[in-house]
Amino acid sequence: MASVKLSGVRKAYGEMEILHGIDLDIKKGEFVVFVGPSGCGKSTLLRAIAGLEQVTGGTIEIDGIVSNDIPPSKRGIAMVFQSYALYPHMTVRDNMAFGLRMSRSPKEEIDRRIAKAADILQLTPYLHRLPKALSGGQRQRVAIGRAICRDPKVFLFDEPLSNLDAALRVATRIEIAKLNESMPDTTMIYVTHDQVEAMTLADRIVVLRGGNVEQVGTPMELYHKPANLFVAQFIGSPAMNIVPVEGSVANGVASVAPKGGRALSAKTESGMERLAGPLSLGVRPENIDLVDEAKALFSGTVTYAEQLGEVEILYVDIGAGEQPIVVKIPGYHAIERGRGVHLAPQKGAIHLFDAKGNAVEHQIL
Amino acid sequence: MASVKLSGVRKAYGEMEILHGIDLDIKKGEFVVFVGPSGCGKSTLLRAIAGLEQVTGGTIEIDGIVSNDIPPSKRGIAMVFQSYALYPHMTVRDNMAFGLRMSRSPKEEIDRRIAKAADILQLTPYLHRLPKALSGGQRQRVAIGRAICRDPKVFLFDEPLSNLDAALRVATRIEIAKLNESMPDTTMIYVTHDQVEAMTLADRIVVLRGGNVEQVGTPMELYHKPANLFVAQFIGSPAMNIVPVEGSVANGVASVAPKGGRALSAKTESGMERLAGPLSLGVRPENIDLVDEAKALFSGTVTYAEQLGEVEILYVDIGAGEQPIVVKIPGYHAIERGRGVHLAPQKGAIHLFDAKGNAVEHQIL
Amino acid sequence: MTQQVITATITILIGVAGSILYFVGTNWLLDRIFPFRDGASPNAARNHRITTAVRPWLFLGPALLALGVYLIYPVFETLRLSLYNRDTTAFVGFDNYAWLVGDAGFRESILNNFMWLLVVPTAATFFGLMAAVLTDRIWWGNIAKSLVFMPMAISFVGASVIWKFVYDYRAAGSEQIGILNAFVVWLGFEPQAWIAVPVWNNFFLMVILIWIQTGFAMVILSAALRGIPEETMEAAVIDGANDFQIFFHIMVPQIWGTIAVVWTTITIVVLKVFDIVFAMTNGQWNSQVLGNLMYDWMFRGFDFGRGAAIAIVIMVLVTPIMISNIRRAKAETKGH
Amino acid sequence: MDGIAGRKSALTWAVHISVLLLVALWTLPTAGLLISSFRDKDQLAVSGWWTALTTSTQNLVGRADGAEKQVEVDGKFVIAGNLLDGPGQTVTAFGYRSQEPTKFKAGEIADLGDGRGLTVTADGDYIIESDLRIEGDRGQRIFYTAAIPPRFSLDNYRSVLGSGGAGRAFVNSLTVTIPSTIIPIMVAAFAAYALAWMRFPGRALLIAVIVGLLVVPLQLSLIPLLTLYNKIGAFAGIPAKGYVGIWLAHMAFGLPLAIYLLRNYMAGLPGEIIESARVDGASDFDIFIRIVLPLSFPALASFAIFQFLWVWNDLLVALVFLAPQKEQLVLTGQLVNLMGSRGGDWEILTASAFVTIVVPLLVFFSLQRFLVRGLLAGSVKGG
Amino acid sequence: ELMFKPGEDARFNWKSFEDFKAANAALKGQTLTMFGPWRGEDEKLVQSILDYFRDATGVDVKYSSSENYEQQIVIDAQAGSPPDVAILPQPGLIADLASKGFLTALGDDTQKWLGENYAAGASWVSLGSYKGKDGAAALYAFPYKIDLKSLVWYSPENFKDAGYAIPQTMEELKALTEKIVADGGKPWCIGLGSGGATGWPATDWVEDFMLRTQSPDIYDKWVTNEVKFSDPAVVGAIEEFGWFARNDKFVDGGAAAVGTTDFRDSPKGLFASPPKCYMHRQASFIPSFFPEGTKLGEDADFFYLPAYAGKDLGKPVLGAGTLAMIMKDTPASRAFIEFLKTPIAHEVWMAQSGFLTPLKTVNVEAYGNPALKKQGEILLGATTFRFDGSDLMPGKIGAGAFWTGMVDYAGGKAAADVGADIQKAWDAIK
Ligand SMILES: Nc1ncnc2c1ncn2[C@@H]1O[C@H](COP(=O)(O)OP(=O)(O)OP(=O)(O)O)[C@@H](O)[C@H]1O
Ligand SMILES: Nc1ncnc2c1ncn2[C@@H]1O[C@H](COP(=O)(O)OP(=O)(O)OP(=O)(O)O)[C@@H](O)[C@H]1O
Ligand SMILES: [Mg+2]
Ligand SMILES: [Mg+2]
Repeated sequence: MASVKLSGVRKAYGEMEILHGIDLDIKKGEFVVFVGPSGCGKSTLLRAIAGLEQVTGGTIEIDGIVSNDIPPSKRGIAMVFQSYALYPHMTVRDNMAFGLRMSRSPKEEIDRRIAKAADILQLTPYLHRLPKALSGGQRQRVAIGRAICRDPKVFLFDEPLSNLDAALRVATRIEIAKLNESMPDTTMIYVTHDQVEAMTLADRIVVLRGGNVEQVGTPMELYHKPANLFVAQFIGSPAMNIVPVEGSVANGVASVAPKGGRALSAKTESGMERLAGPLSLGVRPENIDLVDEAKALFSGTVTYAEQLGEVEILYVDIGAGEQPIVVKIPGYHAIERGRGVHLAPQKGAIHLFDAKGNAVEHQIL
Repeated sequence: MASVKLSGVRKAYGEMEILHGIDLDIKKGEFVVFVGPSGCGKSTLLRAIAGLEQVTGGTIEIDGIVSNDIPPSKRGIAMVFQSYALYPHMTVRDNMAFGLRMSRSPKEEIDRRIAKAADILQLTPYLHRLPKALSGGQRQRVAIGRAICRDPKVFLFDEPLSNLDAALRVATRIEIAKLNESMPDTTMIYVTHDQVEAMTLADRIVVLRGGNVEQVGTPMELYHKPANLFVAQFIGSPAMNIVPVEGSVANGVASVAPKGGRALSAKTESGMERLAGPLSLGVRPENIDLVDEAKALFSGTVTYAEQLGEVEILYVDIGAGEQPIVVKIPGYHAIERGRGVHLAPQKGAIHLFDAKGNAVEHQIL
Repeated sequence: MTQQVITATITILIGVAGSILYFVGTNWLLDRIFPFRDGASPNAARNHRITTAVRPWLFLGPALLALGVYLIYPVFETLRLSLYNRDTTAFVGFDNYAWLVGDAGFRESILNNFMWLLVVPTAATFFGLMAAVLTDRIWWGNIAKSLVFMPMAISFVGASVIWKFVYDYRAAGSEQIGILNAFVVWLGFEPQAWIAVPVWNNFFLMVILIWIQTGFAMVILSAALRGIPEETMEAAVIDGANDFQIFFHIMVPQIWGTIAVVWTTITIVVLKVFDIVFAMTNGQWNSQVLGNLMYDWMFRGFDFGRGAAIAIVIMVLVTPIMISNIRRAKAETKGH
Repeated sequence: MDGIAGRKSALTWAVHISVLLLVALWTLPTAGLLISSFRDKDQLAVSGWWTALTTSTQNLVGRADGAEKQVEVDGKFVIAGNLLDGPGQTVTAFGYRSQEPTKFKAGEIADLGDGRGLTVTADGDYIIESDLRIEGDRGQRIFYTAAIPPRFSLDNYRSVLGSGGAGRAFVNSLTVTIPSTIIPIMVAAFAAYALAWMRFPGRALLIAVIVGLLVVPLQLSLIPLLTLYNKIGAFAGIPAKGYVGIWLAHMAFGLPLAIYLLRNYMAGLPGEIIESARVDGASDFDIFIRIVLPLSFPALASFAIFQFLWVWNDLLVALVFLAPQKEQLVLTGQLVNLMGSRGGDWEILTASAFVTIVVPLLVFFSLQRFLVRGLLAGSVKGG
Repeated sequence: ELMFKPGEDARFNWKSFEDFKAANAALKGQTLTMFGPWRGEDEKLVQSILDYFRDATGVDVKYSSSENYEQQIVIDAQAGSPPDVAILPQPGLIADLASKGFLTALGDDTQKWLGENYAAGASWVSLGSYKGKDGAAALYAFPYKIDLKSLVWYSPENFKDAGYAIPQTMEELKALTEKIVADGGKPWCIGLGSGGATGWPATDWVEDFMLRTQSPDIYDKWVTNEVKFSDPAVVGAIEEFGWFARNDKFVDGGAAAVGTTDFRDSPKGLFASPPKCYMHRQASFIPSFFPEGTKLGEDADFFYLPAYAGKDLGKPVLGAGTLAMIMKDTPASRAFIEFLKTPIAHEVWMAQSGFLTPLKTVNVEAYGNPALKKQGEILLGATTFRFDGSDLMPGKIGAGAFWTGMVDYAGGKAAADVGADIQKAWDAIK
């Protein structure tokens, strides 16, 4: 029911500015995920939207109304706090019922909604307990339950699943997704560190860094077309491998080559000169194949290998003082440490970034 | 330096028993990860090992000494609490220094260790801050830093990375792994919900469920040879698909078939009769291929598809009121909802479980 | 004068240092005698058991000793006295209590005391809570707090003069010097001798104690209020609770324990109340209370037996509160 | 909560007004005392303190100079002078008989008989003119009605502060009060910690006993205790009355409340922090000193305020346990002694009330800082 | 620094001082702790007396007082740390201390001396004699510093302005009272308020009327409750008080104000303009509550509360006072009692203010002002002297039930009921 529009939102604690002017336009019904390194200001931004922090600059519009001075309770939001913020003196049931009681919902309605939320979150056996007698994950679920019991225009979730086990997390994630679908008008803003969550839930992802928006886009845009080095490395796990390369343009074709490595030819429509000089080449671990020496762009030895069952992650030292290259190969190969391997990035999956770290659109020839 | 041995450890809160007799033998220097659904007793078990909970039965031996009555401070442990438990009136530095001061470490030593931990955890700019001026992730890092600053015989980590972003999480995970390697005698016990963490860090994984140990084994054992349905479904994300099948034995060969589906032939050495009757067939999403109709074991329509960039997850409804089958296929395919697909599990990756849910060793012929 | 200041400083330092020394010293000693630092030593577990058993008593030691000598011993002494005659020369059994039951003054006091018990703790806690909560939200809150606190800081003699200037009564027609009567006259009513109107005068005396004790309640509750995790209040704000709802549903329940403590403390002050009644009416005009009655028998009547019996009654009245506190402490113990 | 948006609502006004009202009600009586303390002793009993704030019309009695001051002017004997003793006052009416004090308007001439006439002008000048030499050694009484503007004096404070030994009494009071505040806080804090966070048999009972002890009337304990002191004093050959004795007494009398308040507060601290410290290798002693104590500052400070105040304002215990002579006389004792034996010197009381209140208020102000908000913020999650 | 230099002022009996000095030189260096009721201005006065004792003996006298001295003396005595010498105004309290054995008998010599040297010596001896722990009566307390109670204070000029004469009999006093009312004035200011001691001024009224309506013998029996409070004699005395106090027309502020007006405030009405009242019955100490600058004998004066002409009871005088007693028998304490026997110990205080003495050997010229001297003369001229009855009664009555009863009476309760109530209270402590 509500769109959220942030224009130049700033927030400072004392001298220290945490948010440096955030512009963001969230359409009604959209599911937006905030991601970014720890401490980049996600929670602060969420709290600012909720009205829990008075912003020091800019405006927050909810549903087209400038809401800077509208109290949180009038903004039509529900929020899951990163630290849960459960009411310690109330049972789980009462924690969930509180918001509804405040809005004078009829008793049956309250009971119905609590029963439903408890069911989804597998909290039914704990409804009569106090928060202090719950496990970490259970507390977190109560916090989620409290939010979804209400019927807000905007949902704000601050890392709501971080303490849940994988199965429950998937289940809850799906529930949230369903919730989102069943309430097409409800806007959801969601903070997470979990790539999977971000990718699966988001209509759009907002990448924050040090109080600035780095990129906004659909998950696939971010994954396939990261706007800059930071986003490229931040999205995807393990992170994209970055190798410094030297580019030189000749005859309308650029040639980029890692130090002492084979050169790739590339072209771009956004001004060939951007492919000259020191560049960074990025390639995701899952886009690197183990190949014969002949086809290899890099060669090195495996310094460390992780078996995850379905895939294996290799850390390949390519020497020259570079970061090891991480390679993710499907299946179980039991590659031991110390083995020499030859690596080639898949052609379509090569990213190039200029000296400032901004992505350069290109085709590898 | 320390082995940890639990024999029949029980813990009850009032009437309610949370741990039902846990036996576990952790060798010195081992890295053991506890996993299990939220509320299954992981934190409780950790707290019992730390000495924070008086167990109601059984014994806890640390380094061969029955430690039930030894106070936490004398057990030579360090612990990261799920809820951080930072000292709110101390700066980050003092939080980390506290344990060292308690053990009367020299000042330089304290400074050195704090500097190192802060560096690893990227906390250096925050050393002078109070916890309340930190973000969730930063608080969690302080909690970790506090533990690794000390030099305990046993490390206890309760979901230490849940609030960290992917990059930092990987980095910290690697640091913890390194720490583990650099201190081969230090035993680590680690609770996590993150499969990747569990898989990558653990020497052995302990799967808990409702206060009981379900299986103990190396990550690969758990992944490839789950002892029962629960473990099978718990380990791996998305979870293993389970399809009820009917088994019948004839001529020393069992034939198992999903309802109205093609039959597979199987053999086992653990008593063929175990393959008769209702069984469950399990196959991990990543072990299912999209195949032609002829080779398919199941067919159905895609009800939902998630794009994660490197892989795509399909939810395939195979009808007959069963759970949809989840399929994880590498790459980006943009398979739309509603498309009909044919699925076949990879032969070596089929798991069979008897009616009680216990795994049946077998070969698919 | 400087000499005096120096001696004073030294005595102060000795006094304070002495008690610090006790705690540090005994704890050090305990760890010395029963070492268990290195968990390996064979006696470690035993030593630890001993130290955990002993240490609480080290911590409690001075307090228990002081309470024992200064309060418990006198309580037993009082109990003994209550069974003796006026100058403790003959054992009289329960005569003093029997007398109490029949004494009109005692009945009046008990009745008045119950009135006090109903009104004062409730009102003082209520106003204290109001003051604590409301002053937290305004910029001049600290000043307001200090002003509300002031009655506590005024010595009792001062307070009695203050209230003289409030309740003073002059005949109708002459100039009133008590502000209450001045106000009443200004409104066009007859002035009243407030403290001399039976039954009602109790309330006018109660007002004084409420006036004093509100500061106490405010300070203690203010400390408790500030311990409430702010996030819970933020959560409630988001849950759509208005300020009143936050106050009643979120803040009050979280400091309920402290409210109970404040209430209990003031209740006990009321049970003991003596100086207000003593200074304002000395129990005349039917305003007698137990505390003053006891004082009266002890130091006016020199009847230690009866005085002690009244004291025992006062102490017995507190048992319900003790029981509820045992309950609460037990419930807490279950929690952790 | 401070940062929450949109909180400047009508409610804020309601809050301001309620607090104002509360404060007004609570300060009004004290304000009366304060104003009274600057008033003249005789005025206190005859007019309300609030009248001292505005110009008031008062019926006063003055007396003309005696016969010896008369001068002969033009054959008439004249006594002249002024009745008023301050600027800004005006006389509106006067009289010479007590029954008719306002018979004449200012400026009129009153016939005193015997050929004597009296007039008082608005500025207070009076003239008695007589045909004959005026006899008698007392001056004529003159009743007059005057508008008196507010007038305050520091006399009451002068007499309180100027009395000999006030300085020493002040130091004595501090000598009694400071250790009597600090020692019980320490003792109580340790005990409260044990009762809140250590496990031992009989804990709940002990808590209840302490609550019970709150009710023990002080007066009851004085005789047994003083007897004990005397015995110890006689045994050890030291004076039974002294500072140590009173410290201990004040400590013990303050303990039940201190333990009760502190235990309640400490029990509310998040257990995980304490567990965390245990795991960090801290002993109970360390935990108490480094974790619990700093986090209990609000409770410690509030108790300190009260204990300080009680001891500071106490007289009874001081009189019983300290030698009553000047060397150990506390401020309250000093002030009470300033009042006459029959205790009606309200002007002394009013001023001394404000002299004694200063130190407790300072203590309150300085300790109020410790009643901080959000001390526990950021320590644990999960509420 | 001595108040009056020895030998300089002829009014003083310096010889007694020198003699005392000579006899007690051996005490030098000893200390004497002393506890008394005097504070504020009074303390300065008592110190000026003690200076002479110090000067004469070299004893270090430590005097102290407190608001709660009654309570404190009990505590200290019970606990075993009493002062060496205590001076108290309540015979009832002294009796209690004596009966518990806390006091040292002053001996026959002193008893004899009192009988001989105090005017109406026998009554002073009996005032200071109590039953000791052994049950035998002995002299335990030495009367020193007397207050007169039966005084009516007035403003001579107001009387003159209105043309009133000083009444010589109770009948005249009542007539004057009614005349003042007829003239449109209020005759009396009466205030019983006294914080915790509210009611006591009324007991003085009743005692005065007991002495004026009954024989001293009945008074003595009343004080020991041989005559009951409910006795018509007592009830009658109460009602006499009621004649004055319970008539709205007679009292400033009306009868309702009597109970709550503070006794310290009540005399101020005499000096108001116009006067709020013309007469105020109160003891000799009351001038300290007169407005500042009031000159005794000129601005304010007193007359003896007259006796009934119709009753042949002479001129009874009611008084109060303090008594000194030894709580620790030391040479210095003994010497102090001896000191009190010297005229100089009386004269020095007489010469200042607020001190009356029945000691016959003092020079009455030493009285510091005419008013004091006049009081001294009343004291010496009394045909009957009686000590304040409420102070003689047990504390629970004299400082309890009696007060309460009087407050109730002022509030409108019937005299008979009040008497019965007080009697009931008295029965309860027997
Ligand atoms: N104080 C308590 N009283 C009663 N039950 C409790 C108490 N503390 C925990 N429990 C219950 O014990 C069970 C185990 O809790 P524990 O904290 O060990 O779970 P966990 O495995 O750590 O879960 P999570 O992954 O959610 O943190 C939970 O069901 C919880 O509700
Ligand atoms: N009260 C405060 N005073 C000063 N700085 C603060 C305060 N609260 C937060 N910060 C700082 O603001 C920054 C942003 O905090 P925020 O909680 O928004 O981070 P976040 O993105 O949510 O991080 P995380 O993922 O770790 O929760 C952090 O660097 C933090 O240290
Ligand atoms: Mg955050
Ligand atoms: Mg847990």
